This record gives sequence, structure tokens and C-alpha cells, in this order.
Amino acid sequence: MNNKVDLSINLGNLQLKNPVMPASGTFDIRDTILNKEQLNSLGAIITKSIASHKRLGNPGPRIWETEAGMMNAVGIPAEGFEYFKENILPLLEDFCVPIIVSMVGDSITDFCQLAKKLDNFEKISALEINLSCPNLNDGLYFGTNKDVLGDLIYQLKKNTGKVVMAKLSPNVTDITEMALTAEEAGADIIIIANTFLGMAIDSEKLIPRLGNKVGGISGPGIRPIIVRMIWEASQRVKIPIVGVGGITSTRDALEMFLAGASAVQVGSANFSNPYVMLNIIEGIAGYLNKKKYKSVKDIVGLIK
Amino acid sequence: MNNKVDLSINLGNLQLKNPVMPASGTFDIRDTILNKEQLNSLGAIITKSIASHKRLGNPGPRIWETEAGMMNAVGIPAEGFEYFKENILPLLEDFCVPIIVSMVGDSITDFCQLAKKLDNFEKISALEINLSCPNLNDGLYFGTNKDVLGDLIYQLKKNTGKVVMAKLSPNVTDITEMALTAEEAGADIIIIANTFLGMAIDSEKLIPRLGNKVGGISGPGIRPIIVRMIWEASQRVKIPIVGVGGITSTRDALEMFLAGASAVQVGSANFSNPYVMLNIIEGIAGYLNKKKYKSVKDIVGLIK
Amino acid sequence: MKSAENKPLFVTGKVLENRNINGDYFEIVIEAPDIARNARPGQFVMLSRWNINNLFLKRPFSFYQIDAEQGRFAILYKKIGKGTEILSQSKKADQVELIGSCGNGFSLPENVGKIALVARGIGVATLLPLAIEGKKKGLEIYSFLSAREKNLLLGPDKLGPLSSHIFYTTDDDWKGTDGKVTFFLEELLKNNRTDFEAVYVCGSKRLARHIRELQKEYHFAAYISLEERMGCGIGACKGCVINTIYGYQRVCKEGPVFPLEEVILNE
Amino acid sequence: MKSAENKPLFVTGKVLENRNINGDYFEIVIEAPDIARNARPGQFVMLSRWNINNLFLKRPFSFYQIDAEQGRFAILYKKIGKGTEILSQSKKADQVELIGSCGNGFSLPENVGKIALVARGIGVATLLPLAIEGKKKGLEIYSFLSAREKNLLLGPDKLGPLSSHIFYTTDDDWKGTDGKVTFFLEELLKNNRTDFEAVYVCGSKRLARHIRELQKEYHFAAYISLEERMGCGIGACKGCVINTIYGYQRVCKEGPVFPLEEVILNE
Ligand SMILES: Cc1cc2nc3c(=O)[nH]c(=O)nc-3n(C[C@H](O)[C@H](O)[C@H](O)COP(=O)(O)OP(=O)(O)OC[C@H]3O[C@@H](n4cnc5c(N)ncnc54)[C@H](O)[C@@H]3O)c2cc1C
Ligand SMILES: Cc1cc2nc3c(=O)[nH]c(=O)nc-3n(C[C@H](O)[C@H](O)[C@H](O)COP(=O)(O)OP(=O)(O)OC[C@H]3O[C@@H](n4cnc5c(N)ncnc54)[C@H](O)[C@@H]3O)c2cc1C
Ligand SMILES: Cc1cc2nc3c(=O)[nH]c(=O)nc-3n(C[C@H](O)[C@H](O)[C@H](O)COP(=O)(O)O)c2cc1C
Ligand SMILES: Cc1cc2nc3c(=O)[nH]c(=O)nc-3n(C[C@H](O)[C@H](O)[C@H](O)COP(=O)(O)O)c2cc1C
Ligand code: FES
Ligand code: FES
Repeated sequence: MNNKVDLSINLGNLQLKNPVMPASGTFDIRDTILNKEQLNSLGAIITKSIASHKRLGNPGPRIWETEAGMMNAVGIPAEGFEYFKENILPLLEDFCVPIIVSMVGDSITDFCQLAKKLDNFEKISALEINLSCPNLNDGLYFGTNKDVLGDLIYQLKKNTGKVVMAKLSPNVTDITEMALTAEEAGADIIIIANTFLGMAIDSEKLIPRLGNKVGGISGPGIRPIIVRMIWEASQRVKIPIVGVGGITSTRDALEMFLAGASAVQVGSANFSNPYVMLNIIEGIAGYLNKKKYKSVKDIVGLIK
Repeated sequence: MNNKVDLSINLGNLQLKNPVMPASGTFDIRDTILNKEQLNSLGAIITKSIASHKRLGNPGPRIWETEAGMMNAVGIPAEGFEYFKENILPLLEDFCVPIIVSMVGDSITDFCQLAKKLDNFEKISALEINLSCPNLNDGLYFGTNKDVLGDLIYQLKKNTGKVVMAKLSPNVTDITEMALTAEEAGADIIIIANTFLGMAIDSEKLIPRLGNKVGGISGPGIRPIIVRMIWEASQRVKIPIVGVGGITSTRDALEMFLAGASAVQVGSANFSNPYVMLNIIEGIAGYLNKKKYKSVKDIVGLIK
Repeated sequence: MKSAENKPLFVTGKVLENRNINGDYFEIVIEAPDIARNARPGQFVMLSRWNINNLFLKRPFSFYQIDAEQGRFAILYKKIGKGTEILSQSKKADQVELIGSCGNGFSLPENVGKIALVARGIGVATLLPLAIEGKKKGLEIYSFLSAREKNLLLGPDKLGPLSSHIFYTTDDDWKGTDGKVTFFLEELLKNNRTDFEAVYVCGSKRLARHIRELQKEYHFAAYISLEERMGCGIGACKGCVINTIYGYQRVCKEGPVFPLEEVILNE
Repeated sequence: MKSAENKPLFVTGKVLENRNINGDYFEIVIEAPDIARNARPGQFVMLSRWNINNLFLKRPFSFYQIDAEQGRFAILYKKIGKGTEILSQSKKADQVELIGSCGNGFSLPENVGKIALVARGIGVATLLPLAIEGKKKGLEIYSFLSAREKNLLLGPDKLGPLSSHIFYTTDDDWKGTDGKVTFFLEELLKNNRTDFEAVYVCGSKRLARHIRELQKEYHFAAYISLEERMGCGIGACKGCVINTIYGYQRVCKEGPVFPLEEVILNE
């Protein structure tokens, strides 16, 4: 039914056959309902953030449903590098789509050492820097201070030849300033954005709903803020932007392309609908066809 | 049924018989369904932001419903001071609850001149500074730059003896820093917060959903961010905090008290349920009773 | 405009009936005596049959039929999105929340004479109560209806008996030059020199622009009922403005009915 | 634990029946052959009967009865919030979305002997399929049920015929020291020197703590089925952890059934 439309997109040196991929931490290659064929039809595969050493994560409860989305205070219970190499990387060998590894670190040195180690693996196409996990005090630091952000990316680039994707925190006054800083420091791709820091309180039990007290908000309730941030940043930065936050449907994804994103990640909507990424890939093709566009590139940043 | 619980609260020199009032711009004394008795049972009455001179506001569409709330790009079509004096102030004479006037301005001088004029009216109890209407470029400036914010409040206080309520913008990296700045500059009360800046795009018509392209997000979808901000700021500032953003029920209001707010404002939920403030006032009394608290003061900031 | 004498009320209404008319069109009958009593043609209600946590805002709907004595009114609505989808599932005895009556209704001419009603699609909903009141007043009614498809043409059955003349076109099988139903009106004005006391239009800015052209030449009174996205429906939020020669005006408060010549119709 | 042999599927199920048992308790029967076929006692499904824009997450529910041949299963659920409220309005032929079967089910002892099932409130839902399977295997079943109120006591009718002995207490009219139904278990262990191959508990950490104490003295195998708030239900989000002697473990993946001695029960 769909005529041939071109869904492929180049994010700098990263070539995707379509612009839809999972968001880190909401998808696990070890625990997915999708079969191999379905996984190979995604734009890319991404890992949960890994760290140089094992991290436990936060005490429960880690999840709270909000009015249009959810909060999580998982806190990045990351696998250490060795575990990753032994147990996860082999599972990724099998796929014919780009593999993106998300990294979290305690310090610039920590990030750099991990990047250096990951650099040795052919199979890994890109490193995503989780700058902004709001559940870690130190994580927030990277994402909300532009000098530290710039320095981190600059140092990191010296340690890896992989494509570097800087996943920004949305908890900032001026996303454009952060995006420009990342670009200048050498990031290849900007991801807008990680979760908003939020809190919910149980007025019956008189305790926070999350074990960590505060957590990251994802889902449709915050999508309009993300769309605005993509739109703002895309007027100024030249490197590609990946949009993430609150996508549940083709229409939501299209908003991000029109605002200036070249690709999208889908996070917590996978929980409710494990096929949502597959549906969106098909939906984008259908939209382009209907609107008589030849390529998804034609709609990136159409809204000025 | 409710035993006598004490709903009164003092916000510095502002004495409220209960801690629930409308949020500016979502309530108009000329256009309310509430009768005089109902209005007199509110904690306070507030005006739509007024300006020294008439402002037109933004072209339509000005409203867009989101997944858990709405966006508005009304843009403060403010009445000028003279109109306010002649047509609105007389309507407010009748009420026996504190009257708060919300002000918007183009510059520090503009704000100060307006404050000076309003200072002459006995009937007005407090001036709320709309620092953050995200629909005005200049408005955003006041709300997101701490030096300008401090300066504005400092100058303003020299021009008025009224209680000054600083309504902060949530579109900042560090709300505590902004709150401390306002406190230091002499603000009597902090309001957290105005709307988040957002955007939505119509992928069929290929235009933004709002005439002004971007607009302010209100409603439950952003409440967890506001609750977190109140909680953060209340650990540091000593002056009272008024919470606003996404309250639709007693439970929502309680979250804000427990996080550290001494009073709340209810905004866009009034549209769906014009009695929502009355219901919440009753609901708080019921809650205090059930939990055997004597006063609403007992639950302010209970969650540390 | 005739001003609402009473301020809007916030009440619970009871669904008496909800039925599919055809395609995506439904008619719902609601019992709400306090609202029905004061409802005027051209006014509307803000309605929800959902929780605020499900859909945040109420939706505006015009009165389609008003029965003040029985304390009920009808709404003719088209299923187009989330709210109307939920509404379309209404069953007898369901409760709805209402704010109304909102806005200013239509004024009928003082003289007895001819009036023209021009409606496209669901616009007929807004004009039917006006036709009923006009007929009562002894006015002669010319109705001009248009729709996208033949089977979506609403109202001939209801407006027919009230009208002395009825004209219609549809996009798929139109009659009249260029498909605009207002060409029939133009013909009448031109050839028969029929005089209209007033022309009322709802549901199409394109038709309204044509009427505005005719009005400049033939000098009749003309009124348009407009739609805008609404927050409150009662004038509080300033969300529903349209552009007029007097600046921005609120559809929910100064409207929804405006003198045609005051409205800036471009876009 | 018996590991799920197949990975969870994402399918649409059809409601065959939904009825109110008593108070806020409901039983729903769902046709979903691909899930029923592989369902094991102790496993669960993630279910939604709502749109993602209405409620964002699916809800976890244990299998209450499994009929692999007919391709259907039942859930016993309590209406406690938004999701279960919507679920309670289900009608025959409604569609639900399901992810399942999720998690690891119960393992039954290799030996033929006695097992004890301890459930509080809705916890009985999780244990019923285990009783059915245990009975088939020729095990002798002792059931211990507890609830807040007498009329909320679930399961005697279903568990009765499967059990050789059944004990129950309610908070409003309890029997047994201190109201804990596990005191009956203690009595049996102490006086009769009854030996249990395994004890299974669901629905109360307080009862589980008591069983843990008994376990230390009498050295039986014991298993607990746990609940945590869930994002994905399939192990991907790391949201549903509980604290164990091996660190955080996911209820949806390593659980929901855990050896009692591995779980850190304080709080
Ligand atoms: C004064 C007035 C009278 C109306 N009378 C009728 C009537 O009698 N029958 C009828 O079928 N429709 C009428 N409408 C249009 C009706 O309000 C919309 O069709 C309805 O709001 C759509 O809601 P939804 O949730 O199904 O659509 P969605 O597209 O999901 O709604 C999303 C948002 O856009 C708003 N919206 C969508 N379409 C319109 C519109 N045309 N006008 C204003 N807001 C809109 C909704 O209120 C909501 O806030 C009237 C509108 C106005 C302003
Ligand atoms: C493995 C497992 C099996 C379960 N089996 C059953 C069963 O057979 N019968 C039954 O009645 N209930 C069962 N529950 C509990 C059931 O999932 C909750 O009652 C249900 O999620 C409540 O949803 P709600 O929207 O009505 O409540 P709300 O309070 O509105 O839910 C808000 C959020 O909290 C979560 N939540 C609330 N209560 C619980 C809970 N007890 N456990 C986990 N998450 C919760 C919801 O999933 C949702 O994300 C089980 C839970 C788990 C983890
Ligand atoms: C349960 C959960 C765990 C997450 N873990 C990570 C993570 O490890 N690293 C990361 O960069 N982002 C993480 N995120 C953030 C998501 O990648 C994504 O940025 C966010 O959820 C917004 O997208 P969404 O609204 O589509 O879910 C996590 C989100 C959720 C909900
Ligand atoms: C339609 C609309 C108009 C508003 N106008 C103003 C205004 O004039 N001045 C102001 O300070 N805030 C204004 N606000 C913001 C509200 O006062 C409030 O801060 C915001 O809506 C969040 O609260 P809520 O989620 O309860 O609506 C407006 C909000 C809405 C929805
Ligand atoms: S809808 Fe609020 S002013 Fe018209
Ligand atoms: S619910 Fe996602 S890991 Fe268990």
C-alpha cells in the first residue's frame, strides 16, 4: 500500500534505515518481546546505561504513574563494563542495525575510561552520554552546568572514535545554550532530552511515592516542553537532534520531526504497547505517502 | 460533620482565612459563576495580570488541550491601569477577603510606576508580580535571570508598602536559587510557579497549534515538577511559598502543603469545575479532621 | 446581540436520549431544567461527560432544540475527536456536567419579513432554534444548506417545514455556480430583488465571506456564529478570541454571534 | 522457581465474563489462547482495558484459574483505584490488551506430601491455581485464609474442596491467638508435628514474617509471592525491585515468587 518512501536518515556518521529507536533504560535486549526480525526493523538498538563499575540503583518503590506518564527513580542500576562485555555485547552481535551504548559515569575520568574501553568494539556504532539522569546528584551536575558539560564532551572525544550522542537534561533554563555547548565541544548528535525531575507525595501515608523521593518524569504530559526545546535548539545547532519524551504515536513523533528532530527515541510508551515503535515506523511511512513527501528528511524542521 | 479545624494561614502580613485562592488569568471577577457568598469563602481573590497600559495579547488560537492539561498563549491582554481603576477595582470593593492584584510590566520602571499607583488603594492587600509569563519575550527575561529578578523586586519594594508576591518561572535550572534571590531582594511571598513553556504542532496543517507558536503549559501533567520545586525551595527559603500548577483535587493540594507550600492557587482546573476551589477548601478540612490535625499549618512541609 | 439575562450556571444534566443520526452525526437530549429555562437560540453550553483527569477541558456545543417547559434541550454533534467520541457513547440516564447558557444569542429583526439562514455541515445545529423562533414570530424563512457529501446534509427534514424556501448543495453533487449554496442567495437578491431583513450564517468562513460581499452590495443585516477553542466558556480565560474591527473579542462572551461586518474573516 | 519456558507475548484478549463477587471483588474471565496455553500457577499478566492516553501503564494480575484447553483464564481482582475501576466495568466481548505470561511461577515439591497455602485478602487469587495443580499431583493441601472482614474472606468455596484442612480468621471476628491465621499453622507444627513439604504465602508481609520465624524452627521450604509497582512487567525497566539477600531483584522477572528466606521483609 505504501509506495516507496525513504525513511533512512544520517545522523552525522550514523546511518539509520529509519529514524525510530528505543530510549535507554526502557528497553533491554535481554528482556524484550520483540523477535529478531522486529528488532532488526528498528532504526537502532540501544542499551540501558552502563557504568565502569556495577551500581545498585535506588531502593523501591521506583515507579509511580502520573496523570499523563510516569515517574521513575530507578537510579541507573548499571552493569559494570566487564559484565557488559561478557553478557550483553554478545547478544548484540547478532543484529544488523546500529548499536548505541548509553554510558553513565561519576566523573569525567570515569566517563573517559569507559569510552576508551568501549572504543575497542567494532560492533558498537555510537556512545550515548547520559548527562542528565536526575536520580543521581552527580549526574544532574553534568547536565545542568554548561562548563562541565563542555569539558566532559571535549575530553570524551579524545578517548573515542565512535559517534558521540549527548543526551541533555531538560531541567535547564536555556536548552539552546546547552546544545550549543555540546556541539562546540565536539558532540556529533544532540538528544533532547532526558526526564524532568519531579516528585509525588502520598498524603495518606505521608511519604514520597518514590523510594528516592524524587524521580524522572516521562510520558506525554511533558512532550510539549520537549517539542518546544527541540524547536528552539534546532534554530541554532547544526548537528542533528534526536527527540525523546512522551512519544506514544505516529502523530507525536511527527511533531518532533516538524520541530527539528532528525530521529526519535521512544521510551516509556513501550511498556504499554511493546509494538509501538513498529507501529510508528509504519505510521511515518504512511504519513509521508499521504502527504506526498519522498523522504522523512523533507519534514525535519519544517516548522520555523 | 467536620469538627472545627483551623484553615487560616498567615503569609507574612497577609492573613488568609483559608489557603486556597484562584491563579491569576484563570479567574475574572467580572466573569465568574461563583456568587458573592462563594467568593467570600475563598482564601483570597486575585485579578488577571494588569499592566500600566493596555496590551492586546496574542492572536488566536490561544488554547490547546494537552494530554493532562492545556497550553495557553493568551499573552496577557492586560487592561491598563485607568481601566482597572474605573471598572475592576469597584467590583472588588464588595468583598471581605484579601484582594491580590497581579501585575505585568515591560521594564523595571514600568513595574515600579504601576506598583506606586496601586499603592494608593486601601482595598488592595498584595501585589503579585508575574515574572514569568512565558508568552512575552521580555517577561521570560525577568523570570529566568536572577540578577534582573533581584533588581526588580528590590526596586519594587521601594515603591510599595503592599505585600509583594513573586511568582517565579519554572523554566529555570535552579528554582531554589531564584527563590533565594527573590527573598533576599525583599519579596514577602514566593509563588511556585507560572507555566512551563511548551509547543504543539499540527502535523496535518503543518502549523503550530497556537497562534503564538509557543505557550504556557498548565494542568496535572506538570504538577510533579512543581511539587519537586516547592519541596526543594522550601528547604532553603524562609518566607512562605504558595504552590500552583496542576491542582485539580484536595489530594493534589495536599501534596503541595506537604512539600512545603503554605497556600495554593488553583488555575485551569476552574474551567472544568468552577466549584473546584470550594471543594478543595472543604476537602482540606475533612482531611485534617480525619488525620486529627488541628490546623493546616501542621502539615506544611511535613515531608522533608 | 441579545444579552444573556442570567449568568451561566454549573449543573449536572441527565441524558434522556442519544442517537446516531447518520455517519458521524449524533443527537443527544439532555435534561437540565435550570439551563433549558434560560437558553436562547445561538447560545451554547460547555459540556463534559468525562473526568478532568481523562479530558481536561469541557467542550462547547450549541443548543439545537430547546424545550424550556420540559426542562430539556438537544445538541446535534459531530464525532470528530476524543470528547465527541466519548459523548457518542452516552446512554440514557448518564450524567453530564454543564456550564450554561453561555454567550449571546441571535437577535431577530424587529420587522416581520424574510430572513435567510445559511449553514454548512454541523452549522445547522446552531441555526435550527433560530428558525423555530423566527417562524413563531411570523418571519418567512429561506434556508441554504451545504455539506461535503449528500448523505451528510443535515437539517432538511427539520428546517424544511419551517422554511418557505430551502436550497442545498453538496461538494460531491452540487447545484449552483461554483458549488457555493450562497449563489442561490445571490440569485434571489439579484433577480427577484428579494429583500432580506437579516442573513445568518454558521459553519463556513468561505460562505460568510461571500455573504459579506453580498451584504456590501445589498445592505442587509447579517450575523455570523463563530467557533474558537475554549478554556472556560464564560469569559474568564481570554482564550477564545477572534479578530474584529474593534480588536480581539471573546467568542464565548461577546459572541458566539457577531454582526458579520465586524468580524475580520481573512485566514 | 519454575522458569517461564516461553517469553511473554503481547496479545489482545476477549472478555468472556466479568462479575462482582462481593464488595469490591470481581472475577473476570478472559479468552487468550496463546497466553492460557503457557500460563503457570504464580505467573501473571500485564493488562489494560484502556488507552495509553487514559492510563499510562498496564496493571499486573495473577492467574486465578487457568484453562489451557479452552484457551482462557480468570483473574480475581479487587477494585482499588483507577485501573481496577475501569476493569470492573468490563462487559462480555470487550477487548483487553495483555502481556503474558510474565514472571516465574511456583514450584511444587518433588515428594508427595503436605503443603500449606497462606493467603490474606486478594492473595488467594495467586494461590488457587497452585492448589489445583497440587491436588492433581496428589498433594495434601492445608489452607490458611485471612481477611479484614468476614464478608471479604475469599476462597473458602474454591479452596475448600481442594483442601484437606482449611483455617480462617478475620480481623473483625478472629479466631486464634493475636488474630494471625498462621498461629494455626504454628499449632500444627508444634503439637501435631505435622510436616509440610512447602509453605506458600501471598498477600501479607506480616504473615510472611511469622512464617519465616516458623521456617527457622521447623525447616520447611517456603515461598512468597510479592507485589511491586510495575512499568513493563517483562524485566526491561528495572522498576519493580525488592530487596533480597542477593541485592535488588525484579519482581516481574526473578519473581513474583521468591524463596521466603531470600527476601528481606522488613518495612
Ligand atoms: C460556540 C460553539 C458551538 C459549537 N456547537 C457545536 C455543535 O452544536 N455541534 C458540534 O458538533 N460541534 C459544535 N462545536 C464544535 C465542538 O465544540 C467541537 O467539535 C468539539 O469541541 C470537539 O471536541 P473533541 O474532543 O471531539 O475534538 P478534539 O479535536 O479532540 O478536541 C481538542 C480540543 O480542540 C477543541 N476543538 C476542536 N474542534 C473545535 C471547534 N470546531 N470549535 C472549538 N473548539 C474545538 C476542543 O474543544 C478541545 O479543546 C461548537 C463550538 C463552539 C465554539
Ligand atoms: C505480580 C502481581 C500480581 C497481582 N495480582 C493481583 C490479583 O490477582 N488481583 C488483584 O486484585 N490485584 C493483584 N495485584 C495488584 C494489582 O496490580 C493492583 O491492585 C492494581 O495495579 C491496581 O491498579 P489501580 O489502577 O486500580 O490502582 P491505582 O492505585 O490507581 O494504581 C496506581 C499505580 O500503582 C500501581 N499499584 C497499585 N497497587 C498495586 C499493587 N498492590 N501492586 C503493584 N502495583 C500496584 C498500579 O499498577 C498503578 O501503576 C497484583 C500485583 C502484582 C505486582
Ligand atoms: C524506567 C526508566 C528508566 C530509564 N533509564 C534511563 C537510563 O538508564 N539512561 C538514560 O539515559 N535514560 C533513561 N531513562 C529516560 C528515557 O531514556 C527517556 O529519556 C525518557 O523516558 C523520556 O522518554 P519517554 O517519555 O518516551 O519515556 C529512563 C526512563 C524510564 C521511564
Ligand atoms: C488561560 C490562562 C491565562 C493565564 N494568565 C495568567 C496571567 O495573566 N498572569 C499570571 O501570572 N499567570 C497566568 N496564568 C498562569 C496561572 O496563573 C497558573 O500559574 C498556571 O495556570 C498553573 O496553574 P494550573 O495548573 O492550576 O492552571 C494563566 C494560565 C492560564 C491557563
Ligand atoms: S473560553 Fe475562556 S474567555 Fe472564552
Ligand atoms: S516491571 Fe519493568 S522490570 Fe519489572
